[in-house]
Amino acid sequence: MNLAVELQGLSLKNPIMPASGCFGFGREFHEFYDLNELGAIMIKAATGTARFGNATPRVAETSSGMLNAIGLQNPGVESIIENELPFLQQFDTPIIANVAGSTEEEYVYVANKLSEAEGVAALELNISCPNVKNGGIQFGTNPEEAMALTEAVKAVSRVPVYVKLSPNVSDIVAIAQAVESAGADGITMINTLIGMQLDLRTGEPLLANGTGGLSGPAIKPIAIRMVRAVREHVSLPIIGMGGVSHAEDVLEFLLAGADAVAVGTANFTNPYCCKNIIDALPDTLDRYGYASVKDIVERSGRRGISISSS
Amino acid sequence: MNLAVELQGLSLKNPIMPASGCFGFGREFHEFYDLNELGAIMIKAATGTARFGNATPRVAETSSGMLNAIGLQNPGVESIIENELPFLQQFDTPIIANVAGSTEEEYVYVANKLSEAEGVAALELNISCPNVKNGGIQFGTNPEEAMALTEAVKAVSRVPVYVKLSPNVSDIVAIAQAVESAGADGITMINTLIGMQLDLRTGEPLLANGTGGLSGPAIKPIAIRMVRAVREHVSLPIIGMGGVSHAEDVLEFLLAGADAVAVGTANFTNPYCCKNIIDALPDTLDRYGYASVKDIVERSGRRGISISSS
Amino acid sequence: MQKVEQMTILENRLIAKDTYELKVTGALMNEMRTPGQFLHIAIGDGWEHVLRRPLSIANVDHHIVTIVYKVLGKGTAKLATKRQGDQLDVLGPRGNGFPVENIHDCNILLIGGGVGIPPLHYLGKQLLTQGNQIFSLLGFQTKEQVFYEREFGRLGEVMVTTDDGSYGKKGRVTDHVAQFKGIDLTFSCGPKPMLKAVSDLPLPGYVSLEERMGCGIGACFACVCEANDERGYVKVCADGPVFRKGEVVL
Amino acid sequence: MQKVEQMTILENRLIAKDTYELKVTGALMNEMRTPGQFLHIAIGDGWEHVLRRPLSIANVDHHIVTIVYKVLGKGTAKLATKRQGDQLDVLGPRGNGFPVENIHDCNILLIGGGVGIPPLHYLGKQLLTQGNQIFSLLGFQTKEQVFYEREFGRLGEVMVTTDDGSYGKKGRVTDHVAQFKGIDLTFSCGPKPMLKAVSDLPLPGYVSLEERMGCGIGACFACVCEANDERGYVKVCADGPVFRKGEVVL
Ligand SMILES: Cc1cc2nc3c(=O)[nH]c(=O)nc-3n(C[C@H](O)[C@H](O)[C@H](O)COP(=O)(O)OP(=O)(O)OC[C@H]3O[C@@H](n4cnc5c(N)ncnc54)[C@H](O)[C@@H]3O)c2cc1C
Ligand SMILES: Cc1cc2nc3c(=O)[nH]c(=O)nc-3n(C[C@H](O)[C@H](O)[C@H](O)COP(=O)(O)OP(=O)(O)OC[C@H]3O[C@@H](n4cnc5c(N)ncnc54)[C@H](O)[C@@H]3O)c2cc1C
Ligand SMILES: Cc1cc2nc3c(=O)[nH]c(=O)nc-3n(C[C@H](O)[C@H](O)[C@H](O)COP(=O)(O)O)c2cc1C
Ligand SMILES: Cc1cc2nc3c(=O)[nH]c(=O)nc-3n(C[C@H](O)[C@H](O)[C@H](O)COP(=O)(O)O)c2cc1C
Ligand code: FES
Ligand code: FES
Repeated sequence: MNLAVELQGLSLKNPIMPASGCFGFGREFHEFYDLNELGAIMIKAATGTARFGNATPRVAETSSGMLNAIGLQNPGVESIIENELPFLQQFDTPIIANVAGSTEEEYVYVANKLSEAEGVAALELNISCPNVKNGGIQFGTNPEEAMALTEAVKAVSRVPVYVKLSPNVSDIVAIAQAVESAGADGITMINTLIGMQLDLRTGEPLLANGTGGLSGPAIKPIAIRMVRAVREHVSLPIIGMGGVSHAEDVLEFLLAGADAVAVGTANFTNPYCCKNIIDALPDTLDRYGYASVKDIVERSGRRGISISSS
Repeated sequence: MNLAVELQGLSLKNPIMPASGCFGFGREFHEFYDLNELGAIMIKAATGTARFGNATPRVAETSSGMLNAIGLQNPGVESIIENELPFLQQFDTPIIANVAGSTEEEYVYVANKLSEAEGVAALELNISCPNVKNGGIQFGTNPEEAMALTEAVKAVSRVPVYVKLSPNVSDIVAIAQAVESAGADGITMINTLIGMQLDLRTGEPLLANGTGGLSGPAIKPIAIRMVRAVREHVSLPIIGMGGVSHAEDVLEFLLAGADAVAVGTANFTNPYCCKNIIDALPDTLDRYGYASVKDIVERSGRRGISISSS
Repeated sequence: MQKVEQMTILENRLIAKDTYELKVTGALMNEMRTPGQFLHIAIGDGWEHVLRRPLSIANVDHHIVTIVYKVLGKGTAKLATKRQGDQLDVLGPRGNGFPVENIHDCNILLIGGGVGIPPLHYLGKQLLTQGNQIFSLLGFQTKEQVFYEREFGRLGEVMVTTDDGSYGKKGRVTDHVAQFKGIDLTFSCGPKPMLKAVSDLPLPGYVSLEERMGCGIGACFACVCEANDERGYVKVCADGPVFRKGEVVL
Repeated sequence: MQKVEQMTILENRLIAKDTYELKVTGALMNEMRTPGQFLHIAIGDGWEHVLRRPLSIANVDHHIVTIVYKVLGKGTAKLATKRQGDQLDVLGPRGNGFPVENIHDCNILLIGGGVGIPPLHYLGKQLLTQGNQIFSLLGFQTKEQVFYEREFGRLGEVMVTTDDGSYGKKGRVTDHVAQFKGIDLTFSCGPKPMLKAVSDLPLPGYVSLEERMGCGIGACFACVCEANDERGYVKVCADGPVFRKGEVVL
């Protein structure tokens, strides 16, 4: 079965990719399977300089989900380009590089650097990290700021820019429309919902950071609702995510209006998750009467999305 | 162990009550246990006239949660007062009456009627139902509208008015502060998050209404985070809810800043849930070193909440 | 007082494609006597499945209740993994079942489609003991899904249909209903379109509805159905699942 | 290539208050030879538990791996319900274990607290076969929680402490460590305050850390710990859990 999808500036052999922050820079998962199997790889967020991130504990389990407050730990954009990207460049799998920062200047700096790096096929502008005070979420909850930042990054990027939206807003469609009008090439959604778990023995939050980002199957219904709402108003390609753990979930996101799908938390439960989903996809689509991934996208009656003909 | 709590205008023998819409008007659950055991009962939403609600299917299951789109089906406030309240009046359990509507006039009408009814100890102003076009959610996502509606209802109500907040907002603290400044006597939170599930065979939403409200253990981390955030800025009593299914969850909500706790979805999984939680509460509090419910509230270091001395 | 109880699984075996026959026993057995009622079953421990599954009583015999279920989604798939000796959290029996007491000496036609068939089996057994003559018309999608033909055969004459003609008569049950003559009363359970077609027949009878449920006890308004009388609506879990023909809008 | 495999449970029995000894076997056994490594175990089917649980190898013998775990939260409570014959989804063994190869003819002190004790057992067994002399200092909260005293007794001299004095010496392990003379090397595993106290002793050695984990394989940065060298930080799951004393900030 033909699983290929063409997004704005991205040719994917299948619509499945690990989500940013849940797959590091690929090395560890390559010990489980061949990264050539993936449609793409979304790498961990990069900032201008190295960040140590939050104190531990950084993760907690919730019902059908988890909280994380890693805090954008990363060795900084230059170290990533020098030490991490070369490993990934050996694969025939496009890299989508997650860009974070505290200020517009930092975002622009990181975007500029990453968009020049070999193998980076697109940027993912992370304006939705809930786990650091100045982690960009202010850009993700205000349409004007989202628009301004997207424009600034578009101005320097040599590759398509996808903007990653936060679900912690009253009106996600307004943010999506803002980044569309600012020239974004696509949208990725959703980032995590802000949550908290208390340690019953101390009465204090279990995560050192206090709050954390909620991910996993628990949030899938929220993600599906938001993808569907954005799809009704925006014609950009959407990479959907939030709670995907089975091939059926991928189909649900595609039907909701996504063009490709990312898998986050489920990589922790089962390190083979992306591979298993890719392997199961043909049978799953066939069972529901679809001839290809493109067939779903076409038949789900979405507004004219710009599918490049390359 | 002393489980009693005193909220603004509400004397509860214990802090546990079924959440609105998950317990009807009590009749069915009285076939499982004695309703006198409950701290209070939050009854199904009342509107000015009878409503049939949404088409079916109205519920769907999600990972550790469910979606519902009942659509405020109810026989109308007068019929509720005449046919449903008399049954509940026989119990020594305060009734908290959920007030809904499409317009300010309807809210005021319903609030006025219900606040006069025997046994109704407080109103719960539902400005957060996500399942009907004009179900009041517009009042719940805009601080000014929330304030105006609360003031109007306060002006006619003979009993304390608790306002039920929606989690589908960028800034729930702003709404909480708005209703506090409008004279609300307390806050109940959270209502459901907007979600969607697709029927993979049709590609269409499984619920006839399209979207539905997500509830159950899946949303507990979001509820805890929001209760904590509101508690830090608002001194009104809070009745917390969202995913409570065990006595430990009750402790978590109390530690987060709630003064009492409501149980919704878990009544469906286990109809004895509220009773089981009440029975387990003394041992659970004891295990974590608390001498009473009041002890938790006092020791969790919250800002001066107005605890009536009655 | 209503009860939720742990019942013990005696057997859980595949009897047709994706279709299992489950036998359980326990204290709750004393309540089980009305055909058409359902058990509201909690699946899995933990809270992964927050909603119970309504499954009909297919038989009651010597303190053993039988359920026949089809694996459709996650809950029934999980149920299919249960083994002998496992416990099952059962609420019930719930709902208003088929009215059987006053039916004697009638020619009865049972019309069932797919997973609507199980409750008709227990119904037929009871009607037979009251001196009625039982005819059964059972519809399946395809040959591999056929079940309980022999069990219904013990009650009287049986006709099986399959949508694709791979077994029995080809077509839907409603295509073949005219072949049964002299019927006094029909009882049907199955998908809504089937119930609607049956309702259009000029024969008195009862239909049993399916609707997604929240509480299963009448408290949440998830399972309502429009009624043709002054009530305006009825709840499938508490007022039904069995209704007189014409009582509800199909 | 790394592997995740279904292993078969041979035994899962209570050996002390809230403490279970679990024996499993399977193909993954061929990989298990380094003490201090952990297995990253998925609990429950469905996705109620999205995170795996790290549990140390407490023994490897005749193609059977032993784990000793304490029921603390929902995951270990669920694990305690598993029965003989059930399958367990195991990722591992993971992490850098204790360096044992080049240690011979030393006086070794194993210092363990609570659930930090199990990995020291497998470590002690290996060190013993290499001609070292083993002393064990094991701390528990209270008498009912004491486990593996006999197993460590087979390796050498054992001292047990309990916080409340209900068994063995009263107090914490660090209160009694001075009684062991002529020690060349310490290996310790337990709560952070204990590890910190042990690190302050003027003896070389290794500590094994616990940290909440996401992936367990080094990809998510959940389990980092500040390092005292130019790396700045290390990952407990991949660079540890075992570190040289002084290598990390406790
Ligand atoms: C009164 C009544 C009696 C029934 N008796 C039987 C029976 O004897 N044998 C049998 O195989 N099936 C029966 N059904 C249908 C059965 O309840 C569903 O097939 C089953 O709940 C599907 O669960 P799942 O976990 O496989 O599906 P999922 O899709 O995982 O279920 C998700 C949710 O939807 C509900 N749901 C899904 N499909 C249906 C449906 N068709 N009807 C009602 N709820 C549904 C589930 O109960 C659950 O709450 C009956 C339904 C009702 C209402
Ligand atoms: C390298 C390593 C080896 C370990 N070896 C053992 C052992 O041999 N025996 C044993 O009893 N325990 C051991 N532990 C601790 C064990 O992992 C936790 O007690 C267990 O994960 C708690 O799970 P739960 O489901 O009971 O608790 P929950 O509170 O339900 O767990 C929620 C989440 O927090 C994590 N978590 C909770 N407590 C801890 C903890 N103390 N350390 C790490 N993660 C935690 C869980 O893994 C899970 O992800 C080890 C921990 C690590 C890091
Ligand atoms: C441990 C962890 C780390 C994450 N780090 C990042 C990150 O660095 N950048 C980012 O944009 N999203 C990050 N995310 C969010 C995920 O990419 C994804 O949007 C979210 O987890 C929802 O998908 P899921 O439910 O499949 O996990 C992280 C999520 C987790 C669980
Ligand atoms: C079936 C159903 C019906 C509900 N109806 C109402 C309602 O009428 N009024 C209201 O304020 N909240 C209603 N709610 C929301 C609950 O009262 C509660 O706020 C929410 O479900 C979160 O709690 P839970 O996770 O314990 O269910 C309803 C929830 C469910 C599941
Ligand atoms: S399922 Fe709740 S009223 Fe029928
Ligand atoms: S747990 Fe993911 S890096 Fe250690």
